[in-house]
Amino acid sequence: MRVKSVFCAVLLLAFGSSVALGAGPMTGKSVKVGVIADVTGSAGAYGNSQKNAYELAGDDLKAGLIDAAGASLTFDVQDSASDPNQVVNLVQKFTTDGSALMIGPTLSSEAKKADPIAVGKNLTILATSNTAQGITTMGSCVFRDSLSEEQVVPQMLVKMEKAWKVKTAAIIYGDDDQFTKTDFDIFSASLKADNIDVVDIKTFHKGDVDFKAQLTAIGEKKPDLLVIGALIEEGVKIATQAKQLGFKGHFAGGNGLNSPKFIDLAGPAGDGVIVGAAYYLGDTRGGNKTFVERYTKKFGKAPDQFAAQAYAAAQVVAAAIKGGATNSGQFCSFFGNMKPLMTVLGPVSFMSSRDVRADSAILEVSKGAFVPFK
Amino acid sequence: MFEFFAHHSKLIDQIGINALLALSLSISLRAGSLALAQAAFMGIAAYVSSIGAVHLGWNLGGAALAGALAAALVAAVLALPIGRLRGVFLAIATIGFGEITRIIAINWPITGGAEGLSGIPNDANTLSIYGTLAVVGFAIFLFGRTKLALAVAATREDESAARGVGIDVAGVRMGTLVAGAIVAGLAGALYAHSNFFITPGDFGFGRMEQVLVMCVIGGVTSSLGAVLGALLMTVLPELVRFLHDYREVSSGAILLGIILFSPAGIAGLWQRRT
Amino acid sequence: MLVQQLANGVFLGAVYALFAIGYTLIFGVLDILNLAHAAIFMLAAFVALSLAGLGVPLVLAFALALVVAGLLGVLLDRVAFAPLRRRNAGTLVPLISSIGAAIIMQGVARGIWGPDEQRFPANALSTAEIHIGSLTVGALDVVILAIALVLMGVLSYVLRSTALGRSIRAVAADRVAAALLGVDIERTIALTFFIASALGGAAGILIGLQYNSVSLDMGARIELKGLAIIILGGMGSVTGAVIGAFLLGAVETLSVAYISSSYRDAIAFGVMFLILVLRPTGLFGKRALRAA
Amino acid sequence: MTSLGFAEQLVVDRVSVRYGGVLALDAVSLEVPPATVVGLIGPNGAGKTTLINAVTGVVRPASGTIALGEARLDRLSQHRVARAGIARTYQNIRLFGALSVADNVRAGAYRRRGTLSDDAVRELLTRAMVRDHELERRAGTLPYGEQRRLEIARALASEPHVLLLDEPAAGMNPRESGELRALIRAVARLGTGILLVEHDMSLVTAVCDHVLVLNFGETIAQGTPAQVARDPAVIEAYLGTGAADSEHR
Repeated sequence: MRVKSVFCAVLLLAFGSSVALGAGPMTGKSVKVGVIADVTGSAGAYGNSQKNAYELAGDDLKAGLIDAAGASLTFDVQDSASDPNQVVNLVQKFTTDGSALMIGPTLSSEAKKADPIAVGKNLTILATSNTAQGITTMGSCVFRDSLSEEQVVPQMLVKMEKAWKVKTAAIIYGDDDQFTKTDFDIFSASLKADNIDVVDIKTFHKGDVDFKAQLTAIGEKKPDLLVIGALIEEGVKIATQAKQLGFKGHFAGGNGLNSPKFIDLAGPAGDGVIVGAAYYLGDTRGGNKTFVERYTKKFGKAPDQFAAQAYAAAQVVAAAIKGGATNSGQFCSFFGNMKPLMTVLGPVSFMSSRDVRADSAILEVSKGAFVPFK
Repeated sequence: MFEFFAHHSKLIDQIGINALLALSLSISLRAGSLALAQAAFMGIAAYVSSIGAVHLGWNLGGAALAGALAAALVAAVLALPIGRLRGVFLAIATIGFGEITRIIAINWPITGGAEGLSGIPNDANTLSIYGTLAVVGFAIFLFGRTKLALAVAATREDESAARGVGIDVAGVRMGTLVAGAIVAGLAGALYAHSNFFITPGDFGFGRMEQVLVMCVIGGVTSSLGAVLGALLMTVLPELVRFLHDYREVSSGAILLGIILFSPAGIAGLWQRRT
Repeated sequence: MLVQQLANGVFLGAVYALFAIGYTLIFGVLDILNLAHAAIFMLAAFVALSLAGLGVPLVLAFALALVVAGLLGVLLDRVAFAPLRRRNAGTLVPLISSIGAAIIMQGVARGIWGPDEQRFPANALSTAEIHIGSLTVGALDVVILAIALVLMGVLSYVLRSTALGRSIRAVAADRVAAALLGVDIERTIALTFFIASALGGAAGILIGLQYNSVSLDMGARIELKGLAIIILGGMGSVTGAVIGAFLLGAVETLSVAYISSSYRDAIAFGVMFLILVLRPTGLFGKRALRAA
Repeated sequence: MTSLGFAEQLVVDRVSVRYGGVLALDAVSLEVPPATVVGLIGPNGAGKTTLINAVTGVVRPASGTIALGEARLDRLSQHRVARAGIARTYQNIRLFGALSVADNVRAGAYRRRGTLSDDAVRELLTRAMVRDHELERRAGTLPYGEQRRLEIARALASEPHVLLLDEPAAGMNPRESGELRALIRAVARLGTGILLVEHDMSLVTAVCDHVLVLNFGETIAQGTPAQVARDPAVIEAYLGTGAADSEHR
């Protein structure tokens, strides 16, 4: 009997609290944005940057650095623990608790499970880190401020080819992760379009630390360029180990490597790596200088691209409120018609496909910093 | 009540699917085989049912049955080489099988690889999930009254003595593996059909670990326990959400606390008190 | 290229071996799979990293972190395993309590060190390379291989030739009989946990140094491979674990080089599966520790 | 219950068993006719357990045949031998410890059609002289002597043609041993053939119709208990230096 009552109590606790939260309708100029981020679990490093960015955005709203026209704008950041089930539960929470907008989730694979639920409930979505194909096509109010690799990689390759006369390339990428697999697809298509001969393709799995077997095999083929389709954890080790094994070619990577962390972790081995990205830490537009300073002060480290894209989302949301949007439908139409807005990512607007129109940053790691690649 | 349901229907569905998974594992644990391939069986069925639904237009019922059948076939083939393995050796071999399955799913074009398979009709609802759970639960209840259930229990207790009374131990072990695979397969098909999208990562070792925890927390061989274990472990992360930064630590502590307080799981607690 | 790839396999194997011997030692003595081993592995690397960050010399930081890892192992046993042992809870239940303990440790580590991957101070490590013909190896790799081999040697000496080793083997063989012979069971188990966890911690630190990376999930990603290794070798066999580790290192590198990097892990697990099917108790079986 | 005339005869004909290079059983023959108790004795390592293992399908004979009536057993797997009608008890008790007393008996009846009623279970317990009839008690919690008798009840539940008893008196006190004697005779009287492996010579002498003596895997003597007891080869084997120690693998 005691067990039964414990169970009832457990259930009440589980559901009771959120039901109570979900009851209140919106009043006046008060906007709550539901944010889903993988603060813990395997994608914790990215979700944490996002969470930090919204915390800072909260401070900056109070400090008047972000202008939401005096409305009370809150970001309800919830951790989905890198578990798709929790992501789905959170979307359902945000469709029923009066959230005017949903931001997130962190990973594209989570978005593909979560977004249709929000779309079904007419909740507008702003994704900040989903770069896979087929995200914004899930619904007519699904937007993203994350630049897709397709928008960056071709120009980057053209620049590299001009600078170095690249003839041959090899690709190493993670084949069990949506992000890195997408990197591979885009890079191989662009290389083909540029008539660069792909001499070897090797794969790795998320979490690998030793890439010497792949790199030894690639080294035999002596490609001019090694394309790294990886996130920083693996990307750093690939660059380091390739140099250790005496690889003499150039390195190129996508969005995944664009983090100050890459430089911290790679040290001198990172030098010379070219990264096609959506954010440049040294950018001075859109309050980025202040953002970088305040972020670094608050969290003891510089913001990465995940943080910047999240912070830019906060700027976009504030602009929308300033433009009169307080509910999901108004956010959707505001985003659709938004004039280029200056953010930490530079000027941002949305195309008719609801993908972002923004500057790409082609960066080179040089003497321990990201600098624009000439 | 209606509002409660509307706000938490996804969580309620997840509980049902997880309950099926925990039940499926408890079926093979009943025969004493620590075969940890549930996540792989789930994945096989999820892909078969989804590919059938996406490319061939199968409806949920047909897709789920085809998925469960595919999982059962794979289980029957798997049962042959692992027949001599016991205990942790069996556990690791089946975990290895799960990893191999996942890697094949990553590399096989028809699954969409790491980029996942999208466009799966979202036609599994709470009714179909709990209906399946009820049918499976009733089937297990009926089975429990047959002589075969005794053969399964005897196999768990002492294989040699079980052979000595005429029980086909290899057959029992294969049978429970296949039956478990069918149930895991149904769960996999329902999972796919209630999530729009699947990737191989949904069916990896992490999932297997979750199912094992649910089953042991519930009480290993008790059906009711397995269902309660699934309920508890699915609700727990949402339950401690208010703890924010301490959520992970407290989830671990609660799990540890339960298992130390009642090593026989929730079912053991039940039996002790009543 | 084959020589280079074999060298790659050896260095990879050395690291696997260090992780696996602690794992297999606990299994050999207690018949339980300790899934929190990977968490201690990770925690030790972070502790060493923090100490090095405070300016403690690397050698000293390494030694201190080993002690911390060992003590964590003892604490783990007291909290998560000892209560179950007293109640004869079998082998499956401790597996779950170790999962619970691992989640707690993971959360604590996240709280202390944050979610990001970290590295040792830049000047702490040598990046020198050694060239032998066409073969390139890092000096650090060689040092790590040497440390790994020394630690394995010390362990096998302790097990074979000391009073503690005899106690451990006696408890592994038959706990009741060992108690009758006057072996202090709980003390022996505590020491086993200390040694196994310190070894796991050593593996964490060395991997952290070798790949210059310490992260929250560094344990999770080696856990399954560690399991594969101790099974290959025959659970409870320290020699078997070492051989299994080098075998896995070789299978992985060679399958990347000559078959397919995409199927590397499938091939590795396939080899393990086949060995188990052919030899259901692994290459060396459990008796190896007991007879060692 | 099995009645006289329906039981089949067990015939072991020149069976040899090898373990690696060692000849553990060398062309041993024996017969267990219905309603007969055959004793199998010999020093440790003589091959008694090997013979039981060969009959029950645990090991495969290198040569020779084993048959129950018309049916060959020597190519069957263990559970098929059991289904053919060979039941056994074990030297070290092997009950289904976590299952109830009733379930242990019911499991014994696995080869028969249907399941046993509670009454049928009680009747078997009574026949096997199990005192405690608490059907739902966990078998593993019974006292030692009760466990031995429950094991016999489980074996009887299958209505076997032949019952193999592997040292059933081990660990029993004289009173229990006396009851066991009566039990064995009673079972045999109803038609079941019994092969009894036993060290307790008084029990063997009291219940066996025929005794076979093994040493080093060979039959060294057979006949009535009285004949065997006088046989010089048997006396030599038991008192001499021949006690090997490689039995029970």
